[in-house]
Order: sequence, then C-alpha cells, then structure tokens
Amino acid sequence: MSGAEAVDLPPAEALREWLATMLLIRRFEERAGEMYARAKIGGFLHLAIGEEAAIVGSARALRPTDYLVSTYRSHGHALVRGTPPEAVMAELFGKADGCSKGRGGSMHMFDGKRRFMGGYGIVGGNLPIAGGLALSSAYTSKDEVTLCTLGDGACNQGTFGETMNLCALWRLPIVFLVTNNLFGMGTALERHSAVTELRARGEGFGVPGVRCDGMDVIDTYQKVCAAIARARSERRPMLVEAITYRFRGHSMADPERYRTREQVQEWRARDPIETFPARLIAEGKLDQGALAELQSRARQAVDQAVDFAERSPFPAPDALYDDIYVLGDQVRGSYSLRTTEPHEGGPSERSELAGDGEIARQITAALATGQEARASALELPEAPVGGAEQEAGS
Amino acid sequence: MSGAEAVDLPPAEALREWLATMLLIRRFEERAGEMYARAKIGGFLHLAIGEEAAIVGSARALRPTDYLVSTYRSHGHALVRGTPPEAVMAELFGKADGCSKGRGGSMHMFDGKRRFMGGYGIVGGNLPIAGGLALSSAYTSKDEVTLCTLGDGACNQGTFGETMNLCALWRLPIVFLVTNNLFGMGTALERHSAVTELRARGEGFGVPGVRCDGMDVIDTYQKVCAAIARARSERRPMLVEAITYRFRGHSMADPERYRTREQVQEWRARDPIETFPARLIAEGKLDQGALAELQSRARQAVDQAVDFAERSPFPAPDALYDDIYVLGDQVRGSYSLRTTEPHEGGPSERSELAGDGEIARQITAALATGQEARASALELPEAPVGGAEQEAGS
Amino acid sequence: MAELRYREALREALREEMRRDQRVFLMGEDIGVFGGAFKVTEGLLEEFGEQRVRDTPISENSIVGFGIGAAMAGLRPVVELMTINFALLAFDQIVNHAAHIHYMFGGQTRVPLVIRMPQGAGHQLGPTHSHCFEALFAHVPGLLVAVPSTPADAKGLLKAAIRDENPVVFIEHESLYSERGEVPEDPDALVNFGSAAIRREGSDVTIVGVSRMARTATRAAQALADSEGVSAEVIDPRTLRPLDLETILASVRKTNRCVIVEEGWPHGGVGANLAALIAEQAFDYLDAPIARVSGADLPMPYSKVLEDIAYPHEPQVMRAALGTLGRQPARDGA
Amino acid sequence: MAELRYREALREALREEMRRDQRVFLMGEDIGVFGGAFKVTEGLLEEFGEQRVRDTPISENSIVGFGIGAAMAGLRPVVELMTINFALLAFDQIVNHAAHIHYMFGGQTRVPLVIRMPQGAGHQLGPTHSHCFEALFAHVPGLLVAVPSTPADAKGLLKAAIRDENPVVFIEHESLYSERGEVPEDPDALVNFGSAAIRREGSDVTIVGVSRMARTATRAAQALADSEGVSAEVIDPRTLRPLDLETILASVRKTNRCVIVEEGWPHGGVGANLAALIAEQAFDYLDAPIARVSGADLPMPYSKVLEDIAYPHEPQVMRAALGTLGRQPARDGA
Ligand SMILES: Cc1ncc(C[n+]2csc(CCOP(=O)(O)OP(=O)(O)O)c2C)c(N)n1
Ligand SMILES: Cc1ncc(C[n+]2csc(CCOP(=O)(O)OP(=O)(O)O)c2C)c(N)n1
Ligand SMILES: [Mg+2]
Ligand SMILES: [Mg+2]
Repeated sequence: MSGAEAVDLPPAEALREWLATMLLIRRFEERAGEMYARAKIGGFLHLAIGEEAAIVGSARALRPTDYLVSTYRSHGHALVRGTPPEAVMAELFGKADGCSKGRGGSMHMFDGKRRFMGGYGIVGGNLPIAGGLALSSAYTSKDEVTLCTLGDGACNQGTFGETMNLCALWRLPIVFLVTNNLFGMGTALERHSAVTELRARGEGFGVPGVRCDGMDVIDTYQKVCAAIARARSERRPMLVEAITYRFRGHSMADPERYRTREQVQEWRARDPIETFPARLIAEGKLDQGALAELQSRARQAVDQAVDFAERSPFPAPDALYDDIYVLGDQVRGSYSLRTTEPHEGGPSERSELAGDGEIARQITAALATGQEARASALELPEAPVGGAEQEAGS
Repeated sequence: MSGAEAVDLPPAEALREWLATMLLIRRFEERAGEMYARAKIGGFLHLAIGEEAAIVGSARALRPTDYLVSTYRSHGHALVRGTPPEAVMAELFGKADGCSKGRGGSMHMFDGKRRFMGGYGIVGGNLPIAGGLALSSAYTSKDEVTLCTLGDGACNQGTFGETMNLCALWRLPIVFLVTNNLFGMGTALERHSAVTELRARGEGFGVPGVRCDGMDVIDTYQKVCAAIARARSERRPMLVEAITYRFRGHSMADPERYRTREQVQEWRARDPIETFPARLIAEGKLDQGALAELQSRARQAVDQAVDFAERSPFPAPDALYDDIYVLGDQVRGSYSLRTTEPHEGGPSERSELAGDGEIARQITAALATGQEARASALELPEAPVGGAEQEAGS
Repeated sequence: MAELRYREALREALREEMRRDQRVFLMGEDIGVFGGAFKVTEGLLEEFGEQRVRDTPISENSIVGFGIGAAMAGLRPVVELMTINFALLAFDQIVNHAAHIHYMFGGQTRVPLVIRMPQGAGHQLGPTHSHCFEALFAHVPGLLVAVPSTPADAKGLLKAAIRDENPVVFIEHESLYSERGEVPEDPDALVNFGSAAIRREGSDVTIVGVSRMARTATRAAQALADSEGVSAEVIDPRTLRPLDLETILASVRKTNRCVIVEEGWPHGGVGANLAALIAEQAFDYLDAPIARVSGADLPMPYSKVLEDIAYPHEPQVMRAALGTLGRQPARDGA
Repeated sequence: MAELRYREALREALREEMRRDQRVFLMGEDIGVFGGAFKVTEGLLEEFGEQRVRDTPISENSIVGFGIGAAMAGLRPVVELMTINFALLAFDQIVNHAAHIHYMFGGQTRVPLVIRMPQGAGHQLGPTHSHCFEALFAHVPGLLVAVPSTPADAKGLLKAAIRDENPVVFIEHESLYSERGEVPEDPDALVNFGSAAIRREGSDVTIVGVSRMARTATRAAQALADSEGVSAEVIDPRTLRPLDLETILASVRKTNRCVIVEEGWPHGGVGANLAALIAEQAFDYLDAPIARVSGADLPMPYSKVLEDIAYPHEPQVMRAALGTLGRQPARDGA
C-alpha cells in the first residue's frame, strides 16, 4: 500500500480545528482524572492522554456518514465525533444526561446519531461488531466506511483473525486502526506478541497493513485517508498500525511497574499537543495568541462539561428497568418475565430483585451529600470502593 | 523454511510399513462406512478416505514420545499411532472395549498410552489443547514435539490466531499440520478463506509455514520431518499445509452438491493407495505379491476388528455415572452432588435423572436383538434416528 | 393449514420474512451451497442469492458479532449456529454484547438479531454435539428465548422473532426436524412470545415439558390416561423469555401437582427455575413436591445404550407424575 | 492462625502449593510483571520466575485450552481470568473440553486444572465487568465450583482445588479481596469441597448466602437479631459442585423457613436450583414458600444509584426473612 503522499493536507483552518479537538481531549481527560480522584467518577477510567494525534488524525479521515467503533478507551472518540463534552462527562458521573444515560460509564460510550457506534468493555469484542456495520454498508450498497480502533493487546484475541478473514472474504469497506501504545495493560508488546509488527498480522488473512506515526496527527491522517480511500473504492478491509504511547497508567490505579520513567519521559518529548502546535506555528498556520485562545476554549468547554455533569440528575431509580428490552408485541410491560402477585406472606419477586424506591431515594440523597453519608445510609461495608482501592486496573 | 531435501528416506521396509498402514486405514474406513449403513455405528462418521498419505506421512515423522492431537476425523490417527483396530472399531460400535469406552464415538477417539491425545468434536478446539501439551514439554524440558492436525476450515476459528501467537511467543515445540482437503464441510476453500494459501496464515503470528503434497506420503513425511526437526531443536512452532482431498462426503449423509464428480475423479486419479505402491514397485521396493499380501492383511485386520466390535459388550448401564469426576477427597461416591433420600412420596432425584436399571436392561436386551425391538420396548418415536436421516452432516 | 415438517415450517418462516422484508438476511456455516446441516435453509440460496444467504467460515463468535453490528445498522440478520454446542464459542457476543447493548447504551440502539440453533440428544453425537443448553440462555436478561416443539410454533415463533426488535435465541431440536404438523398458511400468523400452549387438558397433575420434552410429556400423558386412569394436563411454555408463568400457575392451582420435564442438565436447569417460581407463587396449592425429570447430570455419552438412559423418556415422566399422586406404576416399564 | 486479607490468603495458597509441587504453575493476563489486576499474584513472579508465573496475551479461550493440555500432560496449571465476564470467551474450552474430557475419553486422561476468576458488582464497572455467573458454571457436570466468602475458605478451598484431579472453576469476589480474617497457617489445612459452613446458628429461619452474599446474609441475620428478635441461621455452601445439600436441609428441617441470597440473575440462578432441591427434599418441613433474594434481572448499570439497587443488601434480606415469618419490618429501611 502506498499513496499516503497522495493525500493532500487540508487548509490551515482545518488543522487548527484538529488541534482544538486534541486540546479538548487532553483537557477533558485531565479533568476526568481529577474528578475520579474526587470520587465523582467510579469504576475504571481509561484515559487516552498521549494518544490524541492517533484519535484525531484517524477520525478526521472519516465522513459524517462513516461509522466509528472504539474500545473501552473511548472518551476521545466520542469527543472527536462531536458528542458534547457535557454528555460524555455526565456519563462518567453516572448521570441521566450521560450519552449512555449513565448505564455504560467510561467503558461504554455511545452516540448513534453521530455514528459513534460505541465503546466496548470486552477486549476484541468490538471487532466483529464493526465488521457487521461494514457488512450493512455493503448490503445496502452505501458509500460508507467503518473505522474500528483496537489496541495492540486486542490483536491477540480470537476475534482478530476471524474478523480479518470475514472482512477480506466478503470485501467489506472497513479500516482497522491498531492503536499500538506498546502495552496491553502492564504487558509490553514484545511480551504479548511474537511478531511485534502488528501491521503484518492481518496479511495472512488478506488485510494489508501499514504503520503510521501515531504521535503525528498529519501522518496518521494521511495514512488513514489512504486506507479509507482504498476501502471505499475497492471495497476491501485495510489495517493501519499507529505507533503511540499512553502517558498515564492503564487505568487510574496503575502503579506502572512495567515501564521505566525514562521511557515515559522519552515519549512525553513527543507529546502531540506540544509538537503539533509547534509545527503549525513554524509553518505560519498558527500564532501564540491563537494557541492560547484554543487552550482556554478547551478549558472552558471542559469546565462547562463538569458543571453540567454536576448539575445533571442521577437516573431515577424507576429507570432501572427501562431499556432491557425494546417493548413491542413480544415484550409488553416494563419487564420481560410476567410476574404475578406474590403469594400471600411470601416475598414479591419483583421488589426483592429490584430493591425498592425507598432505598433508591436514600442512596440518591446520600450521594448528593457525599460518599460517607451514602455508605452509612445503606449499611454497606465501610469502604464501598474498598476492594477497588487496591485494584490496580483492568 | 527449507531443508525438506535434507530428510533421508527411510529403508524400504519402513516404506512398506507405511503402505500397510495406509491400506489398513483405507480398509478400516470402508468397513466403517459399511457398518454405518448397517446401523452398527451411529452419530456422525467422518471418513478420511483419500487422506491416508497425509496421515501416515506426518505421523511417521514422530517419535513414540511425541504427542499427536487430531480432530473429529481421527480414526486414521488412532490407527497410525498403533491403537488396535479392534479398539477403534469397538468405539464406533459404542462398545465397552472401545478406545474411549464407547463414550466418545467416531469424533472422540483417545489412546493416551500411545500419546494419541484425542480427536475433538469442536472445530478449532484442539489447537490450544495441543499448545498446552507442547507447553508441558517445554516446562519439563523434555525433548518431545506435539503434532496437531487441523482442517482448512479450522484455520478460520479464533483459536487459530490465539494459539499461533502463544506458541510463537513461548517458543513451543509444536507442528501444526493443516490437512487442507479444499473443503470445510460443503464450503470450498476459496469460499471460506480470503487467502487460500493457508501456509501463510501463521506467519503474521511468527509461525513459518510450507506446503506439501498431501497425496504423496513421502513428500509429506519429508516436509513434516523438517518442520519437526526445527520445532525440536529451535523450540518453535512450525506449520505444514498438506494439500489433499477426501474422496467421500464430509460425513455419511452428504449429497455432495458443493463439488463436481469431475473434481472427485481428478483427485481419485491421485489416490495415494494406488500411486504409492506403484512407485514402490517401480523402485523395486515392493512386488505385486507383497502388495496383495499387505492388502489381504489389512482386510483381515479389519475383519477381526469388526468381529471383535460385534462381540464386545455394550457398556453396563451402571457405568453411566463413572468417570464424570475423578474420585478423591473433593468428590466421593459415584456422583458429584450429594443427594439425600427422596422425600416420602416425592420422586428420587437420582433415579429420575439417570433412568433406572430396569430400563437400561431393557435397552440392552433390545439392542441385542435389533433396532426395532429397541424402539418399541422404549416407546421411542418410531424412527429414533429419524431426524438424522435428513441431516446431511456436520 | 398445510401439513409441514418442522424444518419446512422454519424454512417457510425464513422465506416469507425474506420476501416481506429486504433487510432480513441469513448467515451461517454451510447454510447456502450445502443447504444447511439439517436442511432448514435448503433452496433459499437459489431464491435469494448470495447476498442474502451467506455461507460463513467457521467463526461462531464473529458470525454472531457481525449479526449484532448489522442489526445495529438497521438490518435484520438471522444467524444459524450449526448446533447449540458451538454457541458456547459465541457466548461472549451473545451475552456480553447482543443481550446488553440496548441497555448499556441507554436505549439508543437495538439488536434485532435472531440466532437459530438446534439442540438435543438422540442421534449418538456424543459429548460435544448433544447437549441442551436452554438454561444457559434463559438465565440472561436482554435475550428472548424460544423453544418451539411443533411445526406451527416453529414457524409462528420464528416469524415473530424476526419481526421483533430484540435479540432472540431461537432453540430448535434436532429430533423434531422431521416431525410433521399443521401449520397456518397466513404469512402474518405469528405466535407471540410469552404465551404457553396447553397441549392437553387434565385435572390430576400438570406436566410442563420444555422443547422436545413437550412431546414426550404429551405421550406420557396419553399413556397415563390409557393405563393408569390419570388425567394429566400438559403445558408447553414455548418461550422461556418471556415466560408465561400465569398459564402454568393456573394449571397447578387446578391440579395441585406438577412435574417438569426437560432434556438438559438438572442443576440450575430450566426445571429448577420453573419449580422455584411455581413454589413461590402457588405454595399453598401444592399437594406434593414438584417433581423434575431431566437429562442426566453428565456429558452425553455416544453409545446408544448409555445415551438412551441419559435423557428422559415417557416411563420416567409417568413414574414422576404417579409419584406426585403417591402412586407406583401399575405395570412394568412405567 | 494469621490474620490475612482474602487476596493474601489466595496468594498464600498459590505460594504454598507452588513450593510443595513443581508441577503447579500460573498463567493469566497481567499476573506477573503487573502483579495481577487485583494483586492476588503479587510477588509470585519474583519468587518463582517466568516459567511458573506466565503472563499471557489476551486470549481467554486459548489460555484455558493451554491449561487443559498441560493438565492432561501431568502438570497442574492454575489459570487466572481477569474477571468472570471474560470467562464467557473461554466457555467452549471450559464446558465442551475441560468439563467433559475425562468422561468422553473413557476416564483415560484427567484435567487437574484450576481456573480462578473474580465476579461481582459494587465498583461501578458496568455491564461488561460486573456480573455474577456462578449459575452458568454450577450447571455443568464435570466441573467443580467453589465460591469462597472468607479468607480461610479462599485459602483452604484453593489448596484443595489445586490438589484435586478435576477441573475446578474457582470464583472469587472483587469486593472481598480486601476483607480480613483468620487463616490457618498449616500448609496442609485444606477445606474440602462439598461441605457447607454454618456461619451463624439460629432457629427461626435459614438464610443461605452464596459467595459475597454469605456475608450480606450474616450481617442481615445480626440485624434481624438486634432489631427484630429473629434468630436466623446462616449457611454458606462454599462450593456449588459438589453441593452440601444435607447441611442446608438439616437447617431447614429445623427452622422450617428458608431464604436464599445470591448476587446473580434470578432466572435459573443458583437460588432457583437450591430452592428446587430444598422443596423436593424438605417439602413437608416448609412453613412458608422459600424466598429468593437475587440480583436484578438486567445488565448491571454503571451509575452508582442504579448499581446499588440492582444487587441485594441487608434490608432486602431482612425483609425476605421476615416475610417467611409472615411479618413486616418493624422499622424503616429494612
Ligand atoms: C476479554 C477481555 N479480557 C481482558 C480484559 C481486561 N483488560 C482491559 S484493557 C486490557 C488491555 C488491553 O490492551 P490494548 O488492547 O493494547 O489496549 P490499550 O489499553 O493499550 O488501549 C485488558 C487486558 C478485558 N476488558 N476484556
Ligand atoms: C465449532 C464448530 N463449528 C462447527 C462444527 C461443525 N463442523 C464439523 S466439521 C466442519 C467442517 C470442518 O472443516 P475442516 O476444518 O476443513 O475439516 P475437514 O472436515 O475438511 O477434515 C464443521 C463446520 C463443529 N464441529 N464445531
Ligand atoms: Mg495497548
Ligand atoms: Mg477441510
């Protein structure tokens, strides 16, 4: 595969928009980390700090009608696709206005309207789903392409080979972006993959691959554009391996014993949100004032997102049973199993399963006033996040 | 990978033994087909007729201490490893003297003593198990190699990529023999695999591959020997793709609409049990008399196997609950769940689950006198194999 | 009404829905050129072409995943897994993905996917090809689960499944494919999920039979009437999610006795679940413990003599029903 | 006796067994350099080296398969799956292979493999990381299934599992890793499978709690005693295969009432199975329907307010127990 040079650079205005988005993602991730430390966000939080060039460079090669599919490290993918930072932050806060209504959290973002088809918590689970989206484009003869991101670690999952073969066999318009940040959790590339040139891994299945510099938004854009162009015109899968690095731990509680400070420092010297504006300034496409302006706008946008998320209500307890099923002729009522009135004196199955409104109201009230109140109100073990405090990730 | 030429041919005596084994497999499979038609054998019966050269050529590259792992098409692999035809045929008959005590049938043969580590009914399921055997050799620093056979269709299963990567990463002494008979059931190679040169499929994972002529026992032997030599000395996985063909349907009820008679005829012209003896005769290593003698011995061995299988008893009904668990401190008694005496008037769980001795005795008696007796004795639907009559395979 | 075999009824359902709706298409191993391992899809490739009847490589997990993605994009895929045993390879996509996507993404997307697969023992297919796994799927919220036992239900439920917006695990039975029965010809005749069928009315004991066991239960009920003078009511739940518990409870409240017959493993089987639900909701109506008759708690052996005693037949059902009445079988063999 | 956290107890079990038996080795994602996602294996790489503490690629199905092969060859692998949710990717190897190989090959080979994995909600990990799947494994003949709820059981059962010749699914709980408890120091102190623990004696009602719910049940029993004057007996089955039904039955025959508490999904959960078994074996002793308290029938949501009400806490257990006594809670919140 060649032709990366053939892709023209977009006008300076577009490049500045890329930078703005990279700054937004960076700032968003930093604030999310802070909010996690303040227990506003729970669960696992996987930040993409360091990977902004790979995210923006690849996603900007898409048309609005194209599909984007991501992993559990997907805040940036939602943002680059245009999901309001408010909705992404509210999701992290577990609020009703979150882009997945607070049900998914960090690992399960979604914005179907913008064809951001989801973050997925199962490593490798997103690959065949992306393949199915591409299949739908082929089936309906639409000019759409699917871009599916996956990590270096995900290349070892069985779905990798299965999906490559199926996409090649069926000539589906799809591009796989391997975000190779050199680690799958704490396992270094060379300790999880016998062949570390992951771009080659699809070739035995009929999926050609190239590498790009995932710290360089322009190189990423050009290589992905070229791949998408071939995927679109030749109706075939392509693979791009973006070499990048995450500056932060795998998730928030990662002691990072698997890599050296020196390695992190080396890569930080290539920080895309430093190198890209420097380049734009050197090329006369940006000046310091404009950069400062973009930075402060990113900051503002994220501040607003945090404000919004704070003010957004928690999901109503009654919403617990919504959206398990799409209601229709086969499933009526709010719950799949028709339960009957409980036996006199026996427990009501429904209410025992769901908890009841009173408990939910207590929790909601407790959350509003802080963590400790919540723990005691519910007689939960003292530190409800206690097991997690020592969980270094996943 | 080169070095196939470096492998010396064994003496004529050994070549004649190969031929004898190929003839034994052919004859065995033919008789098994006949016995299936006579309802002595049930279930799915996958014959390897046409693939004898690939089986014998590869397995003869092994030492007795090496492991062999196969698929559901494995009668030949048991026989080549030295399992008595009696035990294999008795297994097909579902008899107590079968090599898996009648529990496994055609798809699940086993002979641990001879390091034939099983036939497996799940396509692709055998790959990681073979990897684990190779891991044990590495772990204990033993000079063993594992040979794992799989079909062309199995290369599309997720375990393929996973196992290749793991074996390459851990430098395990294992050789994968892809028995590429051009079809996975009714799906032709080019309709299931985007890249039809399957030898290349492992390379992106670090497993080098070569092709051999799977209709030629000598070529197969030499290529597999070379691969095994490297696997043994370099402690690494290798892959050999043997191009071959099955002359019969996928299983017994296959109408074979997915291929032409002409194609089958073309390949039959390369029938290994015709071409190999012809070559040996041409080279002066065999004469017609000796060939006739080998043929009649194969016939005799299989006749004996059928006799033996006929006379072998069915498993005792009481044996139903044997070997679910290895008994020991954690599992005592014959059954995992400690059941108690049934409630007065209520059913005994144990007996309802297992059926009881009386029914089992009836069945055994009925089977001794023929199929119809069995059906009526048990008030089974009239044709117990009825659904299967139209099942064209799997 | 037309008399069709179970497999023909399924094929009719697929054909009619594919004619009705261009978005419906099929994927599966050997469903096209080969005609299907159990011949359900025979002739459909010829009628609808390769785009809509897609032979797949042997990649169960990804085939289901492709179905999920295509469904999220608005198509209506029907995936065939050759047997339910191989569905374990696709368990991640079925449970962690298909079942949960609608909920976890806040209701923004849907997975109108049907996953068809046959189960069951009786053909000596041995331990990797003979199991009944309906309990594994019925456990999972977000899935609909059908277990049709007649040609009419096979057709009506499959059509309803294809038209529904939820992921459906549609469990056929290998021993039923050749069974015949009357099937409505109206292409809009659906069988709704969550409505059990009373296969036979009776007053002494309720027998619930799941999947193929609905037929075994019906034959056992006939034998009970003929030889024991016992009037058994037979209920076929037809779907396990949603489950029509009301029909079952109404029957148990009438007969005060209950036997549940399933082919799968006993511990945590659908019989255990039904027994628990019934005991919770109709405790005071029960005159005897609920009896369960199930497959044996072991990997299904190949040998016919072992296989036959490892899953339920009429005699065990009869004995269990009589047991709830405090009686022993009047004659040998039951 | 030493006071250890649950994760430390597990680590001690691994360490002692690895010291005792060269054949024991560990495989899993990030168990070595990273020290384990939940830090169970921390320090073991340093002590035992890369050969015996093997970091693996993300390939769940094959990691388990490698364990099976190695076990068949005579080693004693202990595989860690990072959470039980990912075990669905390995379901084929666990069920179709590990569980069935000994039987289907006529007893010629064994699979002494331990597969460890944590389960459970409470940390807002959302729909792909929070479920309890013990019911899926308890259904399968050929597997042993442990669900330890205390550090002592974690150690004793894990050691027993490693020494056993059968495949064991060893289910830990994410919320228990930091819990402390007394643990025997004798390296040969094992806890046998199939023996339930009575966590608290009582006479009014039996509460069976599975996995983490054994602790919830114990706290609920304390509260019942304190605020309601109810004497509840709490039983922790500790293993689900084999299951010590006798101990549970003996208790129910004494109290005549039973509540089962589990964190997993209700339909076809281990609670349903226990309820069915108890009702079958102790029908005449029951003065009220068996009550089940379970996780909600839905994918576990991320938001704390929803997650908290989607799995059982003490108030629901108390209410269920009082319900079996025909009583309402005396005060709010229970
Ligand atoms: C099936 C599965 N196995 C394990 C995990 C736990 N896990 C979460 S992220 C991760 C590492 C993934 O590495 P990679 O694909 O390189 O992505 P990155 O985190 O570097 O973006 C692991 C093992 C999971 N979520 N899903
Ligand atoms: C997981 C799984 N999926 C599907 C099947 C049904 N099946 C049995 S054999 C077969 C074809 C396998 O083809 P190949 O690997 O080429 O082996 P061959 O039969 O040609 O020897 C299929 C699809 C199975 N046994 N296991
Ligand atoms: Mg990575
Ligand atoms: Mg083949």
